[in-house]
Amino acid sequence: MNDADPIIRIQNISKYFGTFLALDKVSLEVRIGEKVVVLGPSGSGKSTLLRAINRLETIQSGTIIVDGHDLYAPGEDINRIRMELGMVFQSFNLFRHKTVLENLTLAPIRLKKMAPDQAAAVAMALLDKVGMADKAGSYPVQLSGGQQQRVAIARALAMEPKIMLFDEPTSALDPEMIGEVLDVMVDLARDGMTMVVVTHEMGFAREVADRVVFMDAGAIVEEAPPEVFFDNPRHARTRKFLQQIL
Amino acid sequence: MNDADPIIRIQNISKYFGTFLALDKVSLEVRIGEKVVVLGPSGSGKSTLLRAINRLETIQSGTIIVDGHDLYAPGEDINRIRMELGMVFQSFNLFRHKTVLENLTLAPIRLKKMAPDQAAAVAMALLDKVGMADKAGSYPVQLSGGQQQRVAIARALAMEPKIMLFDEPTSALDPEMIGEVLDVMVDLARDGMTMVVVTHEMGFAREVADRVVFMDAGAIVEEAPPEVFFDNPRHARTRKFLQQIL
Amino acid sequence: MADRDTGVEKIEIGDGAAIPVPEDRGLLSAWWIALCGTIGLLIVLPLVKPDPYADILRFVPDGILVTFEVTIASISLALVVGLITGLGRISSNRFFNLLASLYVEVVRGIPLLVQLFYIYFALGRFVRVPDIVAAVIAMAFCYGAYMGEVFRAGIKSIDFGQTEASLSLGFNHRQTMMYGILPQAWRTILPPVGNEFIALLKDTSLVSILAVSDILRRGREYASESFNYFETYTMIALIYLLITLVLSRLISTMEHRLSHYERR
Amino acid sequence: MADRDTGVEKIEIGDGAAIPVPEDRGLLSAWWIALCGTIGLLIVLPLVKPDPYADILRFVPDGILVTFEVTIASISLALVVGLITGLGRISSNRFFNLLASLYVEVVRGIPLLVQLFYIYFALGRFVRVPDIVAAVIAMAFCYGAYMGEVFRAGIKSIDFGQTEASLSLGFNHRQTMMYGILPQAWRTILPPVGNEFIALLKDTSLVSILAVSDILRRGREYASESFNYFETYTMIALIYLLITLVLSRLISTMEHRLSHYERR
Amino acid sequence: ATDATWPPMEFVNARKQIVGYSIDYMKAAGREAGFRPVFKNTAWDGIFAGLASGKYDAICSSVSITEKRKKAMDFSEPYYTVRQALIVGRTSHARSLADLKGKKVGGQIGTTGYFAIKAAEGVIPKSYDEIGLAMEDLNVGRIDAVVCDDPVAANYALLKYKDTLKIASVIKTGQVEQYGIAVRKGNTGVLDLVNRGIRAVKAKGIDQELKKKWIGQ
Ligand SMILES: Nc1ncnc2c1ncn2[C@@H]1O[C@H](COP(=O)(O)OP(=O)(O)OP(=O)(O)O)[C@@H](O)[C@H]1O
Ligand SMILES: Nc1ncnc2c1ncn2[C@@H]1O[C@H](COP(=O)(O)OP(=O)(O)OP(=O)(O)O)[C@@H](O)[C@H]1O
Ligand SMILES: [Mg+2]
Ligand SMILES: [Mg+2]
Repeated sequence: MNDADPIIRIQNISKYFGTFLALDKVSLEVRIGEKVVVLGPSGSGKSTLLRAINRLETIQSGTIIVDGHDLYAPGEDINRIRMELGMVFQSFNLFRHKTVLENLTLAPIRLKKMAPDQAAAVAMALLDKVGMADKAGSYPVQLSGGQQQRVAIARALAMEPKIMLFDEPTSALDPEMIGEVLDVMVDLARDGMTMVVVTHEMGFAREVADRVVFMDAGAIVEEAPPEVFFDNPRHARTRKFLQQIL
Repeated sequence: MNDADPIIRIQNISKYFGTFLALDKVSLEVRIGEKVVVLGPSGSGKSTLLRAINRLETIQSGTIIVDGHDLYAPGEDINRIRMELGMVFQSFNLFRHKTVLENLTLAPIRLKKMAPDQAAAVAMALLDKVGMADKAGSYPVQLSGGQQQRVAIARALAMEPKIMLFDEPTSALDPEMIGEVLDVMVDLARDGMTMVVVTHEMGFAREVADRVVFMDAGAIVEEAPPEVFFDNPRHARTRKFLQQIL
Repeated sequence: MADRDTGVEKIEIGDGAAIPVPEDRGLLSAWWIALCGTIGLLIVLPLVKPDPYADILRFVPDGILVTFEVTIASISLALVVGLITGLGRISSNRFFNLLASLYVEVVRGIPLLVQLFYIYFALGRFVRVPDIVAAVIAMAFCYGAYMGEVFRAGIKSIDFGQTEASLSLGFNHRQTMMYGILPQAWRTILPPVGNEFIALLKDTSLVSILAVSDILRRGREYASESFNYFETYTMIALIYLLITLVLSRLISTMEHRLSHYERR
Repeated sequence: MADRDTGVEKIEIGDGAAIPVPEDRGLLSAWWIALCGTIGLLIVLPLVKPDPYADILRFVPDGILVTFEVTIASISLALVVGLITGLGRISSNRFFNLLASLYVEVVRGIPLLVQLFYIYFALGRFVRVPDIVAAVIAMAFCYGAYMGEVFRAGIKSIDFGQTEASLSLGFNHRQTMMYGILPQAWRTILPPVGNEFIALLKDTSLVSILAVSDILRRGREYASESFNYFETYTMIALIYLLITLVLSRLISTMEHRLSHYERR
Repeated sequence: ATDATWPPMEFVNARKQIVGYSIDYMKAAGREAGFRPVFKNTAWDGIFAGLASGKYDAICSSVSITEKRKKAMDFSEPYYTVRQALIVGRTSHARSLADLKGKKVGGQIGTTGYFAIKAAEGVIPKSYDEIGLAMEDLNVGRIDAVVCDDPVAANYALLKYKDTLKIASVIKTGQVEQYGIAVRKGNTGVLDLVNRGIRAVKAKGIDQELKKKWIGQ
């Protein structure tokens, strides 16, 4: 597999919530090291698409292949695949009963059988990277939203995933905290991580994205590099969206 | 007692909440038919003063005489005095388990031993006056805030009080409903009712008030007819307040 | 129920039967299955094996009546005691407040069975009452404390503005409670009262120990004579189950009816 | 506890002793008075009137031990049963879900005393277990249903985001429950578990009917020989009261400790 | 008052009537002495407390006359002589309480049978609310023996549980144990009436007929 091979290959997937069609024959490929930003109005299916990639939502038709593993193949261990996919949520979802350090070491110790002090060393290095080393002993409630999100990113990285998925990581934050989280994400992008990011931060999209994907009503309407997408969108729907948002 | 006699005579009253001085030697007289509007910043003691008039708050010193009855004289029946004082609250406080009509008839039937159909007739007339006759059978939750407040005014009037007390009757309302309540209050004022009104509606104060009372930090700072008060306030504190609010 | 302010969602499990609601589908189908199963067994067992099952069914009915009598008398008395206690617990009069709190604390700390024995024998010393009356008094004394907490919570759940509005119209405190607060509190109070009713019905089985001829007593009498312990207790359990299942459903229906004025 | 969505504040009164909290001052002073009064009476009565009060105090202590044994064994077993039931009640597997719901519904519908008799005699038919074991099994069977609802509510009170985060890290469902959800749910669960513990302790008095020599049985034996009914039950009630008062305080302290990670 | 869980002396029959030897005996005594007893089912546990508090005038419930009880209440002339019987499982080799050291033996709470168990050295006593519960426990093997009045023992061991239980022996307690009607201390009015009835019943030999009817002797 060379760098140009897609590490995520989504083909024709559809997802219904009851009778409501949330994803309508969506196909998308993401190559190693690529950064894809997903945009779209509320309810367009962005989160559903992202969550389908690690099977937090099950799809009704189509295939998803991550790093060579078919998510729905019998015999595939979804938990192994999920270890390769780090996920960051809008609401942080840190374990409230664990300290910051424990949040980072829990999965490596339990799932990778890493020795506790090795896990702690890795964790401290990651916390340092996101600027949270001094809060290693704190509990999540003692942190601001921005701090929690940085810890959440570090927690996902502690499992050494090949891909990182972000679902509106900054929308639950007060404006003054958005920057600190975006900085961490930009650093991560520079380090060459494969990233799929749902966000409304257009600045981030312009700066970091290799490709912008625009969704509406459960379908991908337009896919383009950010320069093209923002300055020269092809579809009327895209133009309307950009007008509203900018 | 002629028309110029004070029907409310408040002399030197003080009120503490614990160690906090909420009313500081306040004196105020209100004559029959007079409309007094009480203004002042939040926490200045306006509500406390109003509530002291019907002893919903007990005072620690001073005297309050309403229609010749000393509120704190032994042997005085506070419930009789309260019947002469209609009160309208910011949060309407209609009886949730009674229909609009029942809200109006409950007190007359139980307290004045009025015959139920007579009470209903009186109530319907009042509901008609506040424009709520068609909702006589509804329950409070089925009404908008403005409608509830109009019913609350009618409920107070059903006891045929000599004085009406209003504590910010429109501050809990959406802007489009404020007008309908103020209209009812203006009508009431035209009918010659004695009224003490705490409000932030300057238009109403200008139009209806015979006298404006300005409170700050538990004391009455300035008392004047609205023309003087608004256009030519004497105290610095009053001017500052008017600047902020207008 | 002490008002705890720990910022955590609070779980309290009443000890009545689970009252099925449409939202909890698992429980609802369980309710139906339990009901059908109970009725089915109550019909099939006596048909298949009339001796002893049909015999037992013939033996216990007057016990059901006694159980209901004791339950209804006890809950009525407990409601009165509970109302007074609840008012005492929210009273600003320190003496009444403490008295009510003490009553609640003591009654909750002693097992019902011990209270039953105690009141039965202690009462017997001073006044001469039939045992069924002693049993009712004991049950009401115990449940009154729980009802007191129910009333207290119910009354406190009503916005204070309702009290102020009522007072400002000229109602005194008693009238305010009676016309303004209690009719509304009733609605919040009904579910736990229903719960306590079922719990009390179940707890009346304890009076069988005082030789009051309720369902369980009748069963024990039958069993001690026929030695069909297993069969007898099967039928007794089914009868109780049928009663509580039906009652719990009735209560949930009633609850729905009572809230008519909150519907838009 | 069924999740009712009626928009009304919900009142549920547990049947343990009232657990005093600093916020409820009436109850707190009542707690102190009750405690001091109980200890005082337990000391003064035997001193003033050694026969029978001191005699009674000498007679019952092994009963206290039995009561505690039964309580602790029952609650431990009930916690296990409750956890399984709770997981069943939230399971998406329809069969387990229904089974758990049915268990809860049936157990809650039958009086504990009837269940005790039933399980005691039914068990006796098939296996030969000591009566104290039969009693523990019966208590655990009954309380397991209540515990099941406690666990269910506790688990449901944990934000679903915690589950998703755990799954997305690669934990399977069992691990997610074990490392992520239960340790947090425990905190919400502890108060009602404490409540059930005290309720269970009080309900162990029922096993006295099955001839298990608990506090109450010991008292009844003493009374039936000495005819000092009134005095005996006074002491029994005081002993229970002392135990539940102390326990309820312990639990409220523990509850406070357990929530350390929610403090800023 | 009677604790009607003590067949064949007093129990509730299938028609919910309180019947039995003692009951018929009292009815006969009543006929002879001119009173009509009204029977009230009462738990044994509190039966004496109820008498003391005046809930009823007399106890007719196979009450053995003992010195201790005589201090608390008055007794009529004895109307039946009992012995305490030891019931064991069919296959048991125990012949007396002495053979049951370290074993559990059950009796009804507050009965002379239970007092006998407690008096026996080395035996673990277990007290039941009703004798039937003790018998059931013996039947399923939770306890090793039961001690109770011999007519009751006979009823259980020879009729109800004849396949599983047997009477091992009659326990010698050293004194003659007799049933009497208990009345409140000093209530001589009732006592005289009852005594008159009992004497008449004995004189006419009605007691022998009743024994045949209920106990089969
Ligand atoms: N669990 C669910 N059950 C039913 N409908 C759902 C569920 N989750 C999402 N939906 C619906 O699916 C559609 C797509 O949802 P999704 O969360 O993917 O949108 P989104 O693009 O992420 O929107 P937003 O920007 O608001 O997060 C929406 O209409 C939503 O209401
Ligand atoms: N029940 C109470 N207990 C303690 N302090 C109180 C209480 N009620 C009012 N206060 C305090 O008394 C002061 C005066 O309150 P009051 O409600 O009269 O102010 P106000 O002028 O009506 O203000 P607003 O415009 O906000 O209604 C405030 O500082 C308030 O915090
Ligand atoms: Mg989304
Ligand atoms: Mg105010």
